Amino acid sequence: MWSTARTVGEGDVVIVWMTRENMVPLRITAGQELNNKFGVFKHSDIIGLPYGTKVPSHSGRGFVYILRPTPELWTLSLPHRTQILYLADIAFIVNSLDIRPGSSVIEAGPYARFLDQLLGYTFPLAGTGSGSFSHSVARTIGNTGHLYSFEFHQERAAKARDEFARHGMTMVHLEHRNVCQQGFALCDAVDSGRSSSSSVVFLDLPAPWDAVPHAKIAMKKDRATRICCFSPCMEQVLRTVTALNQCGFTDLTMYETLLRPHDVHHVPKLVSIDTIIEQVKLHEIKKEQRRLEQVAASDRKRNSRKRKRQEDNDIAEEDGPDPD
Amino acid sequence: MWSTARTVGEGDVVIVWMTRENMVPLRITAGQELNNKFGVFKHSDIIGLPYGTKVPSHSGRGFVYILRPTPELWTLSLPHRTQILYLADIAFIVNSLDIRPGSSVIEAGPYARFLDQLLGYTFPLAGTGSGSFSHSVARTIGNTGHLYSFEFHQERAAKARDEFARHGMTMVHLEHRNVCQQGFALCDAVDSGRSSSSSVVFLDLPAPWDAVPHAKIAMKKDRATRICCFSPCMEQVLRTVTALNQCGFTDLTMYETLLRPHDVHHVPKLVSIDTIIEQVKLHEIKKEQRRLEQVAASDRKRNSRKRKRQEDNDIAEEDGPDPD
Amino acid sequence: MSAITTPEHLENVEPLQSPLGRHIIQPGAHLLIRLPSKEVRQVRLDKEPGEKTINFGKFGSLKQKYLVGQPFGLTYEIQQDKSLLVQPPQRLEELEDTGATNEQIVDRGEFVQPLTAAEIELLKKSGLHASEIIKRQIETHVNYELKTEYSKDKYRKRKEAKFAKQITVLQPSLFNVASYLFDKDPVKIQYLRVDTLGQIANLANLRPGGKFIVIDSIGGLLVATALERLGGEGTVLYITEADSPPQFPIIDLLNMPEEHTTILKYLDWASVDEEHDPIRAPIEPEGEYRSEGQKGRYEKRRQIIEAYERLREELFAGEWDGLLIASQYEPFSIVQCLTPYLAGSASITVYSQYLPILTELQSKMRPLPAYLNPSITEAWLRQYQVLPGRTHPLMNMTGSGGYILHATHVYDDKKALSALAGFRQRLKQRRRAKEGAGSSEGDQGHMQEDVDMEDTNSTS
Amino acid sequence: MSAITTPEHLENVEPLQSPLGRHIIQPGAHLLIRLPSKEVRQVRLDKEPGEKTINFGKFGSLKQKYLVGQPFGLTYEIQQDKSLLVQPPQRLEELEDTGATNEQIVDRGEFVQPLTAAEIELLKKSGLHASEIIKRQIETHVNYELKTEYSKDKYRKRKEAKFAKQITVLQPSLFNVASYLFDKDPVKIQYLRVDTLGQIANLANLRPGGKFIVIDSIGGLLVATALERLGGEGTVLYITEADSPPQFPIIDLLNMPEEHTTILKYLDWASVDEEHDPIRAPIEPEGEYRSEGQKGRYEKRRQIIEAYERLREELFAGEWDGLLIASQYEPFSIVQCLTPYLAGSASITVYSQYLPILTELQSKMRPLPAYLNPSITEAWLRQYQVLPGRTHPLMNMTGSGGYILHATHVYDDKKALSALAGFRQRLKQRRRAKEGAGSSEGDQGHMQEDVDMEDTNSTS
Repeated sequence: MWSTARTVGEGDVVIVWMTRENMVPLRITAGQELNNKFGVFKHSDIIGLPYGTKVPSHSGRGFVYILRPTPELWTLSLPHRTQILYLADIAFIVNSLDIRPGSSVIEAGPYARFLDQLLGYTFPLAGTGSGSFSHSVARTIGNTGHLYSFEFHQERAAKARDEFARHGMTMVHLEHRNVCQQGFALCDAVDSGRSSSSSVVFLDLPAPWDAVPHAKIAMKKDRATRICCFSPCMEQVLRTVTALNQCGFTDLTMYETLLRPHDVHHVPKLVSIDTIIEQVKLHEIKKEQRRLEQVAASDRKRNSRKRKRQEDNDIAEEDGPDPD
Repeated sequence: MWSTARTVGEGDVVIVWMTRENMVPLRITAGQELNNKFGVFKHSDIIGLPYGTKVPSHSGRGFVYILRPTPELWTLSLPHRTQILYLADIAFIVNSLDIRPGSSVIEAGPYARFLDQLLGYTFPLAGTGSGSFSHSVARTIGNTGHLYSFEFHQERAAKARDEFARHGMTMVHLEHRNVCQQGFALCDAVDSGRSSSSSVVFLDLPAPWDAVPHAKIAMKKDRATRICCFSPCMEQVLRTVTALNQCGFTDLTMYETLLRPHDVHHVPKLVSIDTIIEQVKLHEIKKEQRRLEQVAASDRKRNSRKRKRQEDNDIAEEDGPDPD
Repeated sequence: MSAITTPEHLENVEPLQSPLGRHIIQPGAHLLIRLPSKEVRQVRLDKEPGEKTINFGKFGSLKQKYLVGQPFGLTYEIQQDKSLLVQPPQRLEELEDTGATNEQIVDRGEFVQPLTAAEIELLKKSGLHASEIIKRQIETHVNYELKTEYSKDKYRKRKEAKFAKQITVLQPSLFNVASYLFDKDPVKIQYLRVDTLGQIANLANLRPGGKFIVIDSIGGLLVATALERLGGEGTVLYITEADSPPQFPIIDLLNMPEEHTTILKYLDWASVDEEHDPIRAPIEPEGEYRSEGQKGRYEKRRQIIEAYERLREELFAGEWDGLLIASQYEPFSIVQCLTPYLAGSASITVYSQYLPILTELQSKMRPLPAYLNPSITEAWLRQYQVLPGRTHPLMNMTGSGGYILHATHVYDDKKALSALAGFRQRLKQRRRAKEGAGSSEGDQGHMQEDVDMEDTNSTS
Repeated sequence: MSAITTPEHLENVEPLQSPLGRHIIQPGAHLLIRLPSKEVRQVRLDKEPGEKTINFGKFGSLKQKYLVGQPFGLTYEIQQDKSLLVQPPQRLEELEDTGATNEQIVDRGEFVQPLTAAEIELLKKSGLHASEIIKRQIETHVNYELKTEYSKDKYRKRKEAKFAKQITVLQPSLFNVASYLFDKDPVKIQYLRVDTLGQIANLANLRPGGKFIVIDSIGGLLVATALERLGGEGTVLYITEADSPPQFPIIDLLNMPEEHTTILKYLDWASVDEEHDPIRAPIEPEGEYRSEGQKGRYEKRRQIIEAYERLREELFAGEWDGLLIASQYEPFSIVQCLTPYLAGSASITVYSQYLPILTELQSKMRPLPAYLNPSITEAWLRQYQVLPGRTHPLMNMTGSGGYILHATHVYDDKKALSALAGFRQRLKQRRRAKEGAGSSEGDQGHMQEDVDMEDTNSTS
C-alpha cells in the first residue's frame, strides 16, 4: 500500500491536511497545481519533501500539511464526513474478528452501503464509504494476507479496482458479483492443496441474511471461523440473527461502538460571584448618586423656575405698565 | 407525600444514609432501634432532629445521615441497586410526557416489571422497582393531580397500596387489575361532567401491545395525549410500534437514556519520565559499583587463596618432613 | 417508545366550551409550528386575531382565527383561501422490501432531476396540489421503478418536505421548548439538552409547594422549569446581577397561566450579602406631600421596599428546599454564598456544559461537612428513527448534553442551628456592634429605583 | 452482529496433518477455557501431555491429550473417563411466548428449591447426567408450569450452569485475552477495554513492516498488540525502567510463533538520553584470556553490547512510524523525550484511564508545532444479549473503557532535517566539545550486567 519512503515522490498519493474538518487525497503529478482557499500549491514543490511537512502556499497566504495516507486519514478525506463514525466500527470489527497479518478475509459490499441504507436513499453518494473497510483490512493483513472483496455494482467495482491498484493494494482480490444470489465462488479446497477459503467474513449488505448460507460455504472447515454482519437497522439485525442461527453459527453477540470526541480545551475561566456582588453594590451607589444629582438638578430647576417666576413678578411689579 | 417539617417526627419515613451504596428507608417509631455495622441508633434520639443531620451511633463507632425521602433516594434505598439506571429513564419519561402539577396520569405495572423481564426471570425480586415511577410521578403531579395505577398481581397490589398510604400519596388510585385483558375501566366522560380519563399513559408491561388499544379508550379525546411504552427488548419495541401505529398514534419516537457517573476525583499525580531516567542512571552507577566491589572481592579472594597456597607451600617447604 | 394520539373526531369536541386549558390554542398564545421541512418556528397569535395571517413563505399563509380554539398537536394542510384542513393521523406504512437493490442504476454522479425547476414552478403556479406535483415527478423519473421500496418512500418524503403545505402545531411544553432552543440557539442555553434538564428537575426534587433558589444564566430555562414543576404553589427565588425584574421570553413561550408565574420572586446579588444595607430612595418626602398623586407613588414605593425586605428576610430565614444553578459565574462561590439558607437535606443541583468546571466544584465541596456525596453525572440520550423495517439510532446524538453535579445539604452536628436562628443571632451581634459604634446611619437606607419619583412628576 | 462457526464434521479434518497453525491446539499451548458458569480460566497444556489432566473442580477433570490437535473454539462435555465429547453447535431456540404472566405465583420472598442440596449431591454421586438432574428438579418444581416460556428457559439455563460438565476452549486471540484480562484484573491493564485497544491499534496505524516505539505499564498488553499487528515484520521497541529484558506473560498467552516475538527489542530509559554514556563491563580482560570459556563469554558480552549500540543508534536515527503509550509515568514528558525520533507523519497514540491526564497532555501539545491536531476520544461500546425475542443491551456497559489521545508528528518547516542528520550533527558537536575538554573517559564505557563474568567462572 502507499509509499513508505521518507519523502514524497512523483505519483505518490498523499493527504493534504488543511483543517481537521478539511483534508483531501492528492496524487502528486509534477506540473500540476492544487488550488484551494489556503492558496496555490505546486505538486513539484511537494516532491522531495519529507512526509509530515508543513507547506506554505505560493502566495504565502496559508499553508497545508502533507501527510502520509492511512486508512483513517483516507476515510476522513472522503466527502461524506459522517463516515468518521464508521472508523470506530471498522477498528472494532478488525479487532474482534481477530484479523491479523496473513489473514484471509472475505468482504461483501466494500463500497459500504451503510449511509445509503441509513438514509433509505439509493442514489450513490459519491465516495460514501469508499473502501474504508477494505483499506483498513488491507493495512492489517499486509502483503501475506488475502482480501476477497465482492461488489455487486459494476461501475463501482470498476472504480474500486482502479483505486486499489493506485494504492498498491495487491492483497485485495476484487470481483464484481452479487453474492446474495450467486454466492462467493470460493470454497474450502482441503484436498486441492490450495485453499482460497477464509476464516473471516464481513458482510455489509442490505440483506445479509441472503448471503449468510453462501458465506458458510466459503469459510474454512478445519477451524472456528468468524462472521460479522454490519447493519444499521434493528429489523435487519434480528433477521440476520435468525439466518446465522439456522446456519449453525454460535456465540452470537451484537455490539455497537463509537468514538466519542472530548474537546475540553475551551473551558472558560469563570468569575466569582463575590466579584459580581461588589459590582452590584458599586452600581447601586452610582445609581443613587445619579438619582441625588437628578433630584438636586430638578430642585435647582424648580427653584430657578420659582425664582424666575418671582423675578418676573418682581419685574412686572417694578416696571408697571409700559410707558411705550 | 412524606413530611415537610423541619424536624423528624414520630411515624415519619426517613432515609438513613450510610454510604452512597448503602441507604435504607426507616419508619421512625419511638422505642425501636436501628442496628447496623455503623452502630446502634435509637429512633427516639432521631425524633426532633432536623432532617439532614449527621447522627453518631450510641457506641460512637460510626454515624449515619438522616435524610428526607425523595423518590430518587427512595429508589436508591431499595435492595436492587441496578435501579439507579432506571432513575434516568423516569426523569426522561416525566419530562417528555409533559407531566406537571395537576396532571392526570395512568400507569400500568407500578411494581416495575423491568428487571424481571430483563432477566427473563419471573420470580418476584423483592422490592425491584417498587413504585419508583409512582413515587416520582406523585411528587410531580402533587395533590391536585391523579395517578391511576394498575397492578395485575394481587399480593403486590396490596403491598403497594400499603406503601402509598404510609407515604401519604393520596393522589394515587391503585387498582388490582390485568389491563391487558380487562382494560382500564376509565373513559373520557365529557358529558358526565366528571372525567377520569388521562392525557398521559405509561405502560411498563411485558406485552404493552395488548394494553395499547385499551389505553386509547382511557385517554382524553379533546386534546393531544401521550403514551409511553417502556420495554427492555428490541422485539417488544418493534411489536409495540406496530400496535401504536394501528391504533392511530402518531409521532412515534424511541429514546434510550441513562445517567453516566463521572468520578474523576482520584486522578493520580504522575511522575515525569525525566525522574525515571535519572533513577535508572543512578541504578546503573550503583550496579557498577557493586560489580567492581565484587570483582575486587573476588580478586582479594583469589589473591588470598594464592597467598594461602603460597604460604602453605612455604610452610611445607620450611617444615620439611616432620621429625616426629 | 413514546407516541402521541391526536383527536380524531373533532366534530365531537367543543374546545372553547370546556374550561380553558393550556391544551387549547387561545388568542395571544405562543405556538411552535413544525414545517414540512421539519424546521420548527416560533410564532405568536394576536390577542385579537381578526383576519390577521401568518406567512410561512413557500409553505403558505394562514389566517390566525382558524387556529383559535383548536387543541395543540394537530397537523393541517393550508388551503388556498388561508383556511386549514385538519389532516387525519398519518400512519406509518409497512413497506414490502422487494429486494430490489438498485444494482441496475448506473451512477451519473449527479442526481437526475426528472422535472426542471422552471417546470415545477409552473406546476405550482397553476395551483396543482403538492401530491399531484410529486406524482408527476415520480412518473417522469427514469430510475424510480428500479429503486427499492424504502428508497421510493424516502424519495416521496423528500418531495413532500419540499412541496407540501402541511404544518403541525406543537404545544410549547417545556420539553418541546427546550428541544427547540437546543436546536435553534444552543449557546444561549449553554448546550443544556432537554434530557439533562429533565434529570435536573428530578434530582433537584422540584415539587409543588417547595421553596427553591434558582441561579440562571440560560435565558430563564431553569427558572421556567422550576415554575412549571411548582405549578403555582411555593416560591422560586431568582437572584440577578441586573437591577430590574427579570424578563424571560422563554417563560412567555410556555403559555403559563399568570398564577404560575407570580411565585417567581427576585433579589439582586448585593442583597444576598447579609451585611449589605441597600441604598433606598426615601419612602417619605422631606416636607409635606405635594399632591395625592405623589402620596400614592410614595405609598407604592413603600410597599415595594417592604416586600423586598420581607423577601430578603425570607431568604435569610433559610429552610429553602433546593438550590439550582446554571450560571455563567463560578459555581462554588455561589454554592458557598447560599448554603447557609438551605434546609437540612436540601438538594444542590449545578449544571455546566464543561466537565472540568464541575470536577473543580466537586473537589472543593468534597472536604466540607455541609455537602453530602457531591456526584457528577452526564445524561446520555439516544433517539431512534421508528419506521417499520427501518428502526435505527439517529447518528447525531454523540455530543454531550452537559453535566450535572448533585449534592445534599447536611448538618455536621446534632445541634444543627436553623438558618433563621443563626441569622437572628448574627443580626443581633451586628446591631450591637453598630450601636456601640454610634448609629448615625441607622435607618437611612435607600432603595434603588430606575426613575426618581420626585423628579418625574414634580415638573408635570 | 458477529458470530462464530465451529467445525461440524470433525471426521473430515486431520488437524495435525495440516501445517501447524495457531488455530490448532498444540502441546504446550495456552488456552482460555469457558466454564458453564461463564467464568473463563487460563490454563496451559504440558509440552508432553501424556496422561496428565486438568481439573475444573465440580465441572470435572480431563486428560490434556484429548485437546491436542483439536481446533480452538469447540465445546466439549467432559466424560467420566476424562475424555471429551464434542458438542454440536448449540442453536438458539425460538420460544413461543405463551402469555403466561406468573400472575398466579404467590410471592414467598424466598425461592422454593424443589430438591434439597443433599438430595442433589446424592444424585450427582450416583453418576446421573446433568440433564437428568435438571429434569428431576423441574419435575419436582411446584410453580414451573405457571411460569412464562422465557422464565422456564432461564431456569433451565441457570441449572445447566450449575450442573453441566461442558467447557469451551477459546482461542487466546488478542480480543479474547484482552476481554479476559479486563474481567479478571482490570487494574493491571489500567482499565483498558478491548474496544479501546482496537481503536488504538488502528489509530496508531500498526502494520506489518512498521517501526514502533511502545511504552507499556500494562503488563505488555500494548506490546502484544503491536507484535500481533506486525506479524513478525518490522520492529517493536520497548523502553523500560528495569535493567533486564521484559517478561510479558500476556505475550506467552497468545501462543505467538517465535518469529513474531523476536522483533521485540528493548532499551532502558537511561539509554534514551543521547548524552548518556552507559557504564559497561569491559569487553576484554585486563590481561590474557584465562580460558576458552572466558573468551567465549567475553565474545558474547561484546555481541550484546554491539547489538545494544546498534539499537540505540537505530532509535537515534529516527524515522519511527509511531509512538504508543500506556504508561504509569507522565505522558507529556515521554512524548517530548521521544518526539525527535519520530518520522514525519508518524502517529502518536496515548492511552489513559483518566481523562484529565489526557486533557493536560493535550493542552501541552497543542501550542507546539510538532504535533498536528492532538485529539481526545473515548471508545464507547455496548454489547447486546442476542436471544430470539429477548434482544436487549447488557446493562453493565456504562463505565468508561479509557481515553485515547491521538496526534500526528509534523515538521514545521520545509527544511525538515531528518532525525538521523540531526543526531549526527548533535553527536559531532558533543564529540568536539569533549575532545576540547580532554578525552580521558573516551572509550571506557561499561555495560551493565547482573553477574560479573570474571568472578563467576574464575573460581570454578
